[in-house]
Amino acid sequence: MNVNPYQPLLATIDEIRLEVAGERPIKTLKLVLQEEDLRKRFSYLPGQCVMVSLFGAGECFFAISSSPTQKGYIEVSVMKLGKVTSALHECEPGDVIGVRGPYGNSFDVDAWQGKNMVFIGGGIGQAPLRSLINYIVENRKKYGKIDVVYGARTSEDLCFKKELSELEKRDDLGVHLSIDVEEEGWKKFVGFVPDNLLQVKPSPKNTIAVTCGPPIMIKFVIQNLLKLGFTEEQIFTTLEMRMKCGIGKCGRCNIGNLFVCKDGPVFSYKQLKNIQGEM
Amino acid sequence: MVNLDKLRETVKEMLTREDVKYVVGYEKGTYGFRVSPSFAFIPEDVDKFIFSPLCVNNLTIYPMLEEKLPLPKDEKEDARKIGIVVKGCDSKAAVQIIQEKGMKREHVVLIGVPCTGVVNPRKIKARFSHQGKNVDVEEKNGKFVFVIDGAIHAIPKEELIFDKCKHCENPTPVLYDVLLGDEIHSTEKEDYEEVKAFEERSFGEKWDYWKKQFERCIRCYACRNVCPMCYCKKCMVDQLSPQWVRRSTNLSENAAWNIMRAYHLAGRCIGCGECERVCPMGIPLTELNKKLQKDVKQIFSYTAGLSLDKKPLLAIFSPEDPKEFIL
Amino acid sequence: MTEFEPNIVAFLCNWCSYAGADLAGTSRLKYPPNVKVIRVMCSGRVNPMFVVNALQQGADGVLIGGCHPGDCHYVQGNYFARRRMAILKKLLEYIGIDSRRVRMAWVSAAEGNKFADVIKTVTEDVKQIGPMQHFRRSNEW
Amino acid sequence: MTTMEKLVLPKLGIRKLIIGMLAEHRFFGPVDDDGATLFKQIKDPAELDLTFTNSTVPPKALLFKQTETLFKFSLGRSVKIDPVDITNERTIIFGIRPCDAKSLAILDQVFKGDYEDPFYLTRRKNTVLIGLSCTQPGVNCFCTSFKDGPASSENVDVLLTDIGEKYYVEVRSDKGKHLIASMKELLRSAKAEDENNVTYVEEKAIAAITRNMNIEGMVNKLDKMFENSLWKTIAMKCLGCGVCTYLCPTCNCFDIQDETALEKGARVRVWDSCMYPEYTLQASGHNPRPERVNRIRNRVYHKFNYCPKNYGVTACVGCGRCIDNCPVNIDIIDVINKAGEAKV
Repeated sequence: MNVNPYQPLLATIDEIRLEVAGERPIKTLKLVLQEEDLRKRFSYLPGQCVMVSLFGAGECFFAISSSPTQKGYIEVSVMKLGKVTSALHECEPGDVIGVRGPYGNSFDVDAWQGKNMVFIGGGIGQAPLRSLINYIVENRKKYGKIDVVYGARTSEDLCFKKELSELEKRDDLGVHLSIDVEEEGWKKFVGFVPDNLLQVKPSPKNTIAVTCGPPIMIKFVIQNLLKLGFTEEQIFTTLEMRMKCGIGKCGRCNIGNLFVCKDGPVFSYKQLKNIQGEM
Repeated sequence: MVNLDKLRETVKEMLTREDVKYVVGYEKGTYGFRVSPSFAFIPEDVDKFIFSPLCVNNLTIYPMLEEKLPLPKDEKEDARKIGIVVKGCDSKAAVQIIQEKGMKREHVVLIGVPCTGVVNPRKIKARFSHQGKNVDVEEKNGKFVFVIDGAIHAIPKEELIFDKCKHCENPTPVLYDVLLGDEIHSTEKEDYEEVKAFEERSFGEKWDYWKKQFERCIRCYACRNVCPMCYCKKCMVDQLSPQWVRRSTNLSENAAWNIMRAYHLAGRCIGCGECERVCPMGIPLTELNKKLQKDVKQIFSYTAGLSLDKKPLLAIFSPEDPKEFIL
Repeated sequence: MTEFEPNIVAFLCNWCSYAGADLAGTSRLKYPPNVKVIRVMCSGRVNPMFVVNALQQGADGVLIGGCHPGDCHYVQGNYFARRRMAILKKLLEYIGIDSRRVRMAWVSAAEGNKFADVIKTVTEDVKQIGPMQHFRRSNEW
Repeated sequence: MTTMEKLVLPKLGIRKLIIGMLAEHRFFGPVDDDGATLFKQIKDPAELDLTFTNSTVPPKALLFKQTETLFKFSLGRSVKIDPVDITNERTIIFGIRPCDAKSLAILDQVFKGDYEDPFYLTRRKNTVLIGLSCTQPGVNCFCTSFKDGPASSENVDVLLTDIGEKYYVEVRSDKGKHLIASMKELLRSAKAEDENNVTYVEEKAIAAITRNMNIEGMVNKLDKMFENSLWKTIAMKCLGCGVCTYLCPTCNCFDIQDETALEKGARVRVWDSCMYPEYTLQASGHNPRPERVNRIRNRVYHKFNYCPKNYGVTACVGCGRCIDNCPVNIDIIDVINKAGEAKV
């Protein structure tokens, strides 16, 4: 009975990459658990999350943005917004933080084998999708056609720029980036992500759509997916709520009777459609 | 105390005006001597309205509680007025909020009720602790009269009256759009006897008393949420960066909370007594408020909630302010 | 038994009292080392919450230094501060805290000596009153 | 767990019984604290006030503390966590009412599960509940609406019922049996006459409960009325303070915050309330429940719809504290009965 689920494991920030500068900076932190055997035994699936704690500031629930195929470390992408994320942005490599998890369910990567995949991300919402995309790209043969639809406010706000440009070079998947407002030198789609989705027009046959981003974007993306003929079982999303315990005890992350930290964060639209609650 | 038909008729007529959104008054409670705020949108809702010595709530909190959410582009905010039934003390809260520009005078329509004292809920609950069925209380020649299971009870006002009403200086609302009933003039003067007596005690005795009270506080913030003057967008205890008051409940944080709550009402509290009424632990919060009320009146000859055009206490200063404590 | 050394937190306004403290330092004036200075742009900036929070975090006494009436760089900051602190002291007295723990002083940029005297007086008074245990944070968890 | 033994304890013996228990247990009982009744640790039986209706703050506060240190840490370059040793001193909660005892059974389900909460569960394991039947139910008590009663003993280890000059003692669990074993000499086996007295006292108490909440089919009804205007009507009155949740024996929501003092600190768990806007406010400024109507509806649904779906039990025990203490008389019985009658 002395296991204290609120007590994190110590981890060192091995490397910090600045993904996005400017007003809404995003940094990816590479975290390495200090204890050797824990590092080996820490296994997770794309879509699962961890509670990252910066002692003295607090804790945040982040989706693991690295793919499980990358062993020995996990990465989380942090947008500077509140008290803890701002403190995390002040950290330097070598600082010690706390990690506990993995929490929540994950993308059903096994059941989706053989299906076409379309990922629709918005802003920092690309973080959980990156874990999924990299995992699927590692096992490319097991999956059908792949489309990555990702957009942000400005070209600077696009996260994981290096990786996306590498994906663009590949011929076995389509990458469709977009920015909200016209920018000089930007030749790709200009407009909101849901409109970009309509323009990409992925076929719903044997396809799974996964979307993650601000609540308002998810709402319109789902609408457009339904317009394109996707059924509610084919649409998945990961949701974000204010989190404190991460293990379904503190009561605040509920949508209806489902807890996002325990029964989510990955939900099918079928689940969300007939759950009454505020997102 | 006030003619019910006149009250209901006035409110119904007010609801027919297109510039009034709703009127908030009192209705019978769900048990015992309880009374509950009541919102009338259409004339039929007004039949529930009552006014009796049990109506202790200060309803001027409600305009301040309205959440103003961002509206979709085409929708315009419904800025119609809110009608509020106000007693003498309640009206002073409205005056003070308007004086501080917390709300605009034209945003509220005040239905003034001359008040001859309300019942202290704790006292009447203590005497009739198992009174389940709802009871109406009236005031007849100096007594609170009510019927329980056929037995008539007529209890002298002094035994059940709210402490704030004993020396009430403004039984008639200081600000109103319509007055139900004729004015009542009071020659009462608040003498702050208990405050002066408490001030004589030694520092040690005073701290022992307040230490015990602060330790009992469970920080539910009902005292803040019921107070019409507590309408800050982000209360200091909810701020996280920097976090002034920690959320843990111990003597240090509870003391900081109670001190700052009382301080932020200096020259603003109009003594409606709601904070003490709603405190589940029965902490004597009005004692702190009355202390500051007394000092502010004595030192700065300032009384809250009496005039619309006066400036708030801490928004002004005067060269003659006390300076002997400054080195 | 080592003698009680009080912890004094001083909010000094940048234009006058902080400069006065500076002058006291440059003129090598002797004054008790118990004071910890926090520079604020004006005594009017000092929120009573700062004072209560300082007392919570281990200060035994709090000094608010400001410009003499009329000298304030922002014209009225010190007047507001004077009224605020007068009320705070009354409230603290009522709950049993000796109000000599919370002091105000007008110290102009040229009054190095006065600053040293003020610190001496405040430190002596607080040393005489004793440590501030009333609502200090234990930080023991 | 059926009743194992039926005994009686003369009222004179209660003092000795408690002194016996005080020897090896931390003993908590109802104490009058300046007008509010609280469960406090006592050193002498005389401190107890057994004439109380129910405590202001529920005994839940003894197991699920309002402020709890989860662990301590030292800051700086080499961060170190030192865990808190979770005390497992043997404890007795004496005088707990049947409704509060049931609330602990409900809280067990939340704190158990795939992640066990060591703080609550360790204390729960080491606590013996000695219940005291209600002979004078409060004005707003409605435990009978949940097929429970002022003298139901399922969730206590030992139940005492005041039947005049004796206490009728029902032992309901091994913990209770073990505790009573060492004080057998004070007790005598119950006679038929005592049994009649107990039934009489119980029936009198049940009859005294006038308030009734009709929760028949409430889970499905609530499913159909999420957008009903009833919630808006109630929310207009609500002040959004935390009284109803802080005093509710089945509320388990909490906040976790870090408290630091320069180079050391601790992570602390504190009670929280779903009625506060900051409860779900996100750093981005988005708040899924921005208005009081969202929050009060969520509180009602949590207790009468979500908990039944998640844990199979309604998270309300009919203690009436939220009714007694609501500043604006929002009455949960009235709310649920109106929800039952609402046309959908």
